[in-house]
Amino acid sequence: MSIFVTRDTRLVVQGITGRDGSFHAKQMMEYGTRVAAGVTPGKGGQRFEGKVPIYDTVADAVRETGANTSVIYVPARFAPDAIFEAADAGLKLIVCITEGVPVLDMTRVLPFVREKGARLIGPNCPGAISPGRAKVGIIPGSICKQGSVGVVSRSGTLTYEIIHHLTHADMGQSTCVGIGGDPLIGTNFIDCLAAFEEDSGTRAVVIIGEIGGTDEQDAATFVKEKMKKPVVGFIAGQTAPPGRRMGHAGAIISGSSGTAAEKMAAFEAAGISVMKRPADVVPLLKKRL
Amino acid sequence: MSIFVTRDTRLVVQGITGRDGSFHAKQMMEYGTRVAAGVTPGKGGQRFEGKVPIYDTVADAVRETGANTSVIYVPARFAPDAIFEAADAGLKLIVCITEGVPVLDMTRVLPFVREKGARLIGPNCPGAISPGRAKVGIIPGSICKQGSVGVVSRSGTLTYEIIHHLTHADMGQSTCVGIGGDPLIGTNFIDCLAAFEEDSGTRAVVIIGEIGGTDEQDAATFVKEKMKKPVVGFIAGQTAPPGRRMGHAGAIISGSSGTAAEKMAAFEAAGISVMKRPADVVPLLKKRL
Amino acid sequence: MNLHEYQARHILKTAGIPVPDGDVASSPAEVEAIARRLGKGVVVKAQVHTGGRGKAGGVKLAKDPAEAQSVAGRILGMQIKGLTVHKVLVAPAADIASESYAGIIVDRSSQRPVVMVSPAGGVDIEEVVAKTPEKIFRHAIDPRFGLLPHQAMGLALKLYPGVEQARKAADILQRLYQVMLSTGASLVEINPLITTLDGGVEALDAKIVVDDNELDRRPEIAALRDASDEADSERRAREANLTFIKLEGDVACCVNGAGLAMATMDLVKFYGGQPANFLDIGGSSNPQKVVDALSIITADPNVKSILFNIFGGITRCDDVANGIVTATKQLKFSLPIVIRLTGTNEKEAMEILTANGFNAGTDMDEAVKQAVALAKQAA
Amino acid sequence: MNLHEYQARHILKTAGIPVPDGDVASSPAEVEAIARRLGKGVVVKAQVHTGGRGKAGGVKLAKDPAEAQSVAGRILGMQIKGLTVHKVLVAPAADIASESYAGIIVDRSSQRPVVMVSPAGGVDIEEVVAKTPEKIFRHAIDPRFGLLPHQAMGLALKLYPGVEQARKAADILQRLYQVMLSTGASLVEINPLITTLDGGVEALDAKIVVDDNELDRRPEIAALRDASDEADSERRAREANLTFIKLEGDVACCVNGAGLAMATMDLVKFYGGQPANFLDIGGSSNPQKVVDALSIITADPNVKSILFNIFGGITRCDDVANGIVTATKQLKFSLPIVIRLTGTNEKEAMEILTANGFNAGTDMDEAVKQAVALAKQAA
Repeated sequence: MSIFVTRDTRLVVQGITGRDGSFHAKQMMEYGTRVAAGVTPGKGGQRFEGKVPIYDTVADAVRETGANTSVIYVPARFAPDAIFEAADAGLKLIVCITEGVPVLDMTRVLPFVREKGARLIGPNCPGAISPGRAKVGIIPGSICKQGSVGVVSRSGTLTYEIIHHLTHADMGQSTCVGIGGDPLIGTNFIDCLAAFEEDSGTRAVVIIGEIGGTDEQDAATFVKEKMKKPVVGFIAGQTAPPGRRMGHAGAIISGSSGTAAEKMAAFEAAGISVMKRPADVVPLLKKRL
Repeated sequence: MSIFVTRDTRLVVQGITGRDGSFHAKQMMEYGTRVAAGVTPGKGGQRFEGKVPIYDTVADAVRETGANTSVIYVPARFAPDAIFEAADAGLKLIVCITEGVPVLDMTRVLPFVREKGARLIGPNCPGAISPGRAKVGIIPGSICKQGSVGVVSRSGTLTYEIIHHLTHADMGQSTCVGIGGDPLIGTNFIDCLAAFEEDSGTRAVVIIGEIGGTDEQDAATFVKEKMKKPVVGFIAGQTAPPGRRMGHAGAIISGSSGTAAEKMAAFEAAGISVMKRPADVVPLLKKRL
Repeated sequence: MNLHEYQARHILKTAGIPVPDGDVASSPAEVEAIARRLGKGVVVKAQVHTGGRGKAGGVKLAKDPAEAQSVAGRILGMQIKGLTVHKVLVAPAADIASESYAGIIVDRSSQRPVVMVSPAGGVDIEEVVAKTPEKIFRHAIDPRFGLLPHQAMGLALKLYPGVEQARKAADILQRLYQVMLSTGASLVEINPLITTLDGGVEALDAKIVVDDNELDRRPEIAALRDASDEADSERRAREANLTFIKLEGDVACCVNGAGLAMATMDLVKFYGGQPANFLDIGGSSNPQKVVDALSIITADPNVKSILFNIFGGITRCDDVANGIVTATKQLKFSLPIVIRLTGTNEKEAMEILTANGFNAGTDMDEAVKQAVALAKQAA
Repeated sequence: MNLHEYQARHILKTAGIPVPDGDVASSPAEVEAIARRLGKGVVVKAQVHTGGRGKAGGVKLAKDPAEAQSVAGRILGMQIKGLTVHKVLVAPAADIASESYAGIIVDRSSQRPVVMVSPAGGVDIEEVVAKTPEKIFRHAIDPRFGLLPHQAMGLALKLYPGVEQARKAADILQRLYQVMLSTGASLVEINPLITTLDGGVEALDAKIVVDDNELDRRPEIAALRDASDEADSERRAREANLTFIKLEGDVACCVNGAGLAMATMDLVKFYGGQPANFLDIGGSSNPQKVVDALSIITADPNVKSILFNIFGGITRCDDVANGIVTATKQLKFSLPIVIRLTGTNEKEAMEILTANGFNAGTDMDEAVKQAVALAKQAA
């Protein structure tokens, strides 16, 4: 009925007493997510909002509460170790919201996470939401609606824009996943597409890419070769100049590679319906369903 | 009919143009081992003894000759990288004769070797010989005889002493393996015992241990729980003082642990017949066969 | 962040990589002094963050100190691709026997640092990749184990068949990886890596691109930033923690989120306009950010209309509205503003804007169309 | 190789670990000067490579420089477990709030460096392991990733519930691992790791054992060896590249290979004798090694007979035979020698020995029995 984030999600919030962590922990609780524990070293024994127990370490939190998922809101300089810690504690899903993690740190974090058999979403991502079930991250619950469209994106607010169109057209979502805008991320398009293809609650998928790298091209190949469900796509950055980093660390056209044009062509060739503008998502999806 | 080293062994000798490497390469060739290639950076294209092609890298040697096993005779400061290189080149058996490899280097080498799916024997070991088939390392072929006794040892010349007794009593060997005297080694007693237990050519096993660590105790547990074949054992170092490194880096009694007495007791308790002196190997084995 | 050649050279040298002698100067007199100290023919190289210096006349040989001085007089102050040359590197003219390439980048697909070497050095490596890919040799470094000696040697032997030079190159590659780690670089590059007539292997030119995310924890690297080499607007944006890139159009875009900012630019183009910039005001909703953003945008004389596109999530729409009100009072510009706001605290934002005489909508397409039309009217 | 406390302290301090002030001295006058500089009560600690210094009277408090001088006069030159005290460490008497233990060893079973911490510090850690194992906390470091911050913090929180002190201890643990890597140590230990009355966390005593195999590539560490702290025979053996350990018996053993050397000692005991030493002449067969070995053995007045036990593999028996002949001519001792040789070039060896008036056999048991009997005759 959804991917990654489900009714069984039992969440530990790393950095729960920080500015962002506390704000979003509350939002997630209000949305109905089971926030089992928080972690802030030195605040072990306290409770967040009088309810959620806080621990000094993720290992303590997992042992005491049986949490299975972590979401990370700690500052960038602590984020790599927060991911290491979550994986070390045996959590199988780790969502890192934090922006600004050095890419060389990620070259060490990613193999560690994989060896531990965990899935990392992010860093520098808005997280995931399965509307009506649970949300892990910062995607506003109010713009979503339960349904059967899967959404996967490298972006944050652009994703909200597209979800917004879907919800207004009464096309609810099974799960929306923001995989993050960094060049090195734990979960890529293909991981999500494969999960959506498997998920009985998903009937169609929206993929939102941008300039930089070749993940969209790889995703197109996957769609062509492995997917039966209809896919609609968008690429941001048609007007981006080459060689400049467009906000996201990963959004940079290197030489002639990574352009929006080549990605849109790859989508078209793979049978993905390509939006010209975000608003196109609704008519294109209707055509494919 | 033998373990690790067989008629199918196709050997690459790392450091074939060095003093030790060239001497033992000749010995191995004379014994009938298929020495497929040698490696010495900068001597690629030459031939050893006019026969064996030399390559600059192990990868070249493997690609060109299909070698499946490596033996390492390079100086200690190059030995860790030689092991890395052999594992990187896809060799599945790596025998490191070199003595004096720092133990911290081994903490990095060992996981690398395992990830590559390779087996390392040593370092600081005499290698292995399957009499009548092939020898990889430095155990003198002349003292061995083909037969059905498996020998595994942490020592060098002490092993020769015991093989010598066996051969004189007409008790030939399936394979003799010297696993090395260092505290961190690639292949331990249990690996060899398990292989001997599986090997149809081995009827009984001789295990030669020494003071330091708890490998002998672990081996005893393995013999008790997993082995059907008879095992005869020896422990060197009954008269060794605690806290002193007896030649081998691994042969040191720490506090009250790692003594010969506790190891001999563990052997006895596991049903391993314990020799009082090397010469006892023959009568004890006869009793068990 | 790009380092200058002279900065990268210094880092490589400190890391034990052989680099020819040389020094940086910002006046012809300094250049003359350096050339005299070097005591032979020199090369004078413009230090600017752009390729194609040679073609632009920014790299010149000089046979003696006097010529070096006069050459420097022509290079210093010249414009290369819109950037003014403030500094030059003065180095001995090298006795080059061969030119190779050696670089390490963080590769997205393998998710590892990848070493690339090529015997075809001294030219644009992307061209080599495109035209003669068989001349490129790669190794993806496993960061858990580092660049192992035999791996470096395997690559080095692709450059130099002779084992002595290969050993030197292998050593350079290992040190280059250490430079990458110690500077927090996403790219380190030696191009050309030369052999000298007496058999040495040296880094003749060096490039280091530092991951911006590393700068917080590496103040010594951050201190190498050359602000004179940045467009003024981009420097101000960076200092205000905004992500801003100037473009050539006339519709200024002020958006929260990088993806939405790009999509907004694209939609401007879609409706027949030209975006004047990329601008991401980020996730937090400090009204001051809006003031800074408008101040930077309105300094661009090309701008004819201003478009706000805000999808409130973490960003609160009312904060943005307050920022707009404050900024327009402070800055006193007369450009038309089109505002699109939706999401968190949308209602409060609309009230603030209406009370202050602004119109605002909730539809992105409508807002973009309007901003494009306004820019066209003004042109 | 063991480092002295004062050497280990210096290394820790250089690595950024807080270590109390203090200095090393080899005369009471120096001690007085250091105590005066420190300006308060001091502790004077004998620098010898053995445990139990305190019980032996090698660690003393002094309330002022004069007392420090007089205390040092008693400690310097004293014998602790057979070792003469040549140096003392003078450090301020610490204001100790608590004592913990922190150490890292290379662990054989996990094949990794294992960090061990215990709130029960200041005592022999092996005793804590044996008696109150629940007070020991361990973490096996994955050397591919290092000691990660949260792992260090997890251990530190076992020592100090307060997060401030835990952060300091975690930092110390991470630096301690760096010390292990940079010195090539097989053991690094802080015992006690103290908290001070003002909340600091400091290394009061430090121990570093360097892996002998690291010394070749770390000359700066090898230079820290204190030869005055070695038995003379063992120093000579080390310089001659022999592995020699002096024991209390009277049958000297000269063997090739460590395992066979131990088995030979054991067999001496088995036949009722007592081995005088462990001696491995190693794999190569340089006759000079035999000369050096005999020279060291015969310097021990306890020795009553000499037993050679050689199994020729790489070692050639004829080389050993030549060594024996040369040595007995050079050294002119009158101790009986029993020789057992077999393996590579056994026949040639027998000929050499016979020609020079020696008897030799090929059976280990026979040789050992004979050597034991000869020692008993001489006693």
